[in-house]
Amino acid sequence: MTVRDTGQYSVFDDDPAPVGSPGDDENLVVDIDGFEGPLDVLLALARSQKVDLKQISILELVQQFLDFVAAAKLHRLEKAADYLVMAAWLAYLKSRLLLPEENIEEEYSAGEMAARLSFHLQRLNAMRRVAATLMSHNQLGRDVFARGRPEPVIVTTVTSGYEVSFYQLLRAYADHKTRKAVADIRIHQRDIYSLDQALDRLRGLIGDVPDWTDLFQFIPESVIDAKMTRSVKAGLFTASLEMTRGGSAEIIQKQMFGPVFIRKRDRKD
Amino acid sequence: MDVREQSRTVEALLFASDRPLSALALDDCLPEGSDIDRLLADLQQHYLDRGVNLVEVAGKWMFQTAPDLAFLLRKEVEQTRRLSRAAVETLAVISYHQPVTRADIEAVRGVSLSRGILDTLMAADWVRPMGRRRTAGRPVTYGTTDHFLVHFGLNSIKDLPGLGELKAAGFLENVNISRLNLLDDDKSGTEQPELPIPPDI
Amino acid sequence: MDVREQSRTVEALLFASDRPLSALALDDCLPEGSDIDRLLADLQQHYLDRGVNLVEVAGKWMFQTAPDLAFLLRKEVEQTRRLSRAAVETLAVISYHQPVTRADIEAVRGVSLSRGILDTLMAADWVRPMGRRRTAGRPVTYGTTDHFLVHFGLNSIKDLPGLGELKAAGFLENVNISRLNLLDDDKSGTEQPELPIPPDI
Repeated sequence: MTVRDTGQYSVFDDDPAPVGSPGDDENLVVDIDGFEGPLDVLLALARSQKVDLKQISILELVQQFLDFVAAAKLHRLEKAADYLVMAAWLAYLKSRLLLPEENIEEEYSAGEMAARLSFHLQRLNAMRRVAATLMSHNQLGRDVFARGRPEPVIVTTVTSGYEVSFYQLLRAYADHKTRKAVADIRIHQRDIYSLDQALDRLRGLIGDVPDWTDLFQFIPESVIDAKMTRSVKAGLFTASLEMTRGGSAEIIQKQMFGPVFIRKRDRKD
Repeated sequence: MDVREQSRTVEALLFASDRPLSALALDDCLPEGSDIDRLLADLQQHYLDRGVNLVEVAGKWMFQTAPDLAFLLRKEVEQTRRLSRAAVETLAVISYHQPVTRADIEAVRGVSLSRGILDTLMAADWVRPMGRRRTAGRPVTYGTTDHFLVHFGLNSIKDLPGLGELKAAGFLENVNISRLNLLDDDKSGTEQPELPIPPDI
Repeated sequence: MDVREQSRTVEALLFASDRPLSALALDDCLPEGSDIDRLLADLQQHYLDRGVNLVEVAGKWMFQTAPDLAFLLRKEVEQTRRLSRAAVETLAVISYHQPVTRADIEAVRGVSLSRGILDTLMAADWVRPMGRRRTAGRPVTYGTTDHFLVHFGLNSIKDLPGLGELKAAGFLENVNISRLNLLDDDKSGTEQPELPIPPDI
C-alpha cells in the first residue's frame, strides 16, 4: 500500500490509516514521504495492532518498524536519516528486550525504554485526536458566521489610532532584512596591479636593457605577496602585449609555459 | 433609559459589529448603574433557539449564526482554506501545551518543524510568540491568540476540547520533564540520557 | 423542516450575508413549498421593536440598526487607521535596534526618513525619545514605549524573536543570517552611553 500526504487534513482518529491494513506485510510498499517522520510510522504501526496503545507489544512494534525500514531502504531512504537513527535505537531496544535484565548494567532498563516509547506514542495519538476534535469544532467563517454586513462602528476603549499586528511588525522587519540582504553587496577593494602601472614600469625600464629579457624580471622587488605577484605578472604580460601591438616592443616565447622574453623595438626596424 | 432600551442598545451594538465586544466596552455605552451582565444573559437567552446566537468567546461577546445551520450556510460562503495536517497538529500542540518552544513541538510530534508552518499559523493570527523560556538559549515560546479563541468559539484556553483528559493522562506536563519523569523521578533535567535519537524519544 | 426552522434559516442567512438578499434568493435555500413572504413578514414583525430591524430596500432584505439607535454607531466612530508600510518598517527597525537616531534609521533602511513617520509613531505612543547620543551634534535617540510592549503583548523588548528564530519560523526565506548579523555589526554608537534627554524634548 502507498500512503500519500495529500496535504489535506482528515479526521484520522481511529482511521487505521497510514501503514495500511495489518497483515499484508508481504505486500508492504513503503513511501516514506507519506509519513511525517519515524514516530508517525510507529504510531501507525502501533494502531495496526488494534489494541489500546497502552497494551501494544513493543517487541512486535519494533520488528514491524525494522521491516518497514528494510523495505523502505530499497526506495529513497537516503532522504530520511531520522528513520535510520530510529531503527538503530529500536534495534538496540529490541536486543535489550530479548536479553535477560540482570546482565545489563545500564541506566535504563528495557522496560523503561519501552514505556517511554509507548508514552510518546500515546501522547502523539492524543494530540492528533484533539487536533481532529479542534478542527471539527465550529469555526467562525466556516460553520458559524459573524455579521456579514457589519455596520461601521468600533466600540473599543480606544488605545491607539493605529492597528498593526505583531505579525505585521515581524513581517516588516523580516522583509526589510530580506531586501537588505539583496541590496547590501559589498565588494572588497582588491589590491591589483593595473595595466597603466605595468605599462609605466615596462616603458621606463625596457630602454635600459639591451637584449631579450625575461618579462618577469621586471616584477618590482617590493612585491612579495603571492596574490600581488600574480596580479603584477598578469599586468606585465598584458602591458607587453599592448606594447607589441603598438610597435614599441617585441616578445617571444620559445616553448609552451616557458618564460616570455621582451625587448625594445625601434619603429624604424 | 429603561432596561428595555438598554437591552436594545446592547443588541444593536453587538449586531452591528463583526467582532466580539467586551462587556466593559458595551457598558461604556450605557447609563450609569446598568447591569450589563444581566442584559447580556437575557439577550443570550432570547437568542438561544433563534437562527443567530449570542456567544461568549475569548471573554467577549458576539452574535453568530447558529451552529446547527452550518450545513445551509456553508455553500453561501467560500470555504476557508484547508490547513495541512502538519499545521493542524502544530496548532493543536501549541494550543494545548502553551507556552511551547519549537523544540517542544518537535518533541511531541517526533519530527522537525518545517518552514511555512509557524508563519502560516502566525499569519492566520492564531499563534504568536509569547516570551522566552528561562532555560539555556532562552528560546522563544509560542501560544495562541484571542483571535484563535474567537475563531474556534472558545471562551478561554480552558475550554479546549479534551483538555482534562490530556491533563489527567500526564500528556500536558512540561514536555521535557514528563519524558524524564516517566523514567526516573529523581533525575534532574541536566542528566538527560544520551540516546541516539533525534528528535527526543 | 418546519416553519420554525425555516424562519431560523432565513434569519441566519440575512445575518451572515454581506449584501441585501432578495426573497427569491432566500427561497432557494428553503425546501419546496415554503412561504418566504410570510417568513419575512413574521421576522420583520419580530424585530420591529428590537435594537435591529429587518428592512426591505430596493426589493431586497437586510438587517439594520434601529434608526433611533443609529446615534450609537456614529458616536464611537473612531476607526483605526492603517500604518503605512514605511511606518511599520521604521517601527520594526526602532524596536530591534533601539536606541537609534534618525540617521541610524536612515542608514539601516537605506532611505531617508520622511517627515511625519516618527511623529506618527510617537503620536501612537509606540516610540519615544530616549536620550542623546554622545557624538557630534548629540542627536536624539529613539526607542519603544511600554505601550508598545503592551500593544504587541511582549513582556520585554528582549522577547522579540531574533533573526535565527524569524528564519526558523519561515519569515526569512533564502537569507543567510550569519551574513545579516555581520552587516548589523556596524550599528554604531552602542558603546556610547546615552545622555538623559532634557524634559523639553
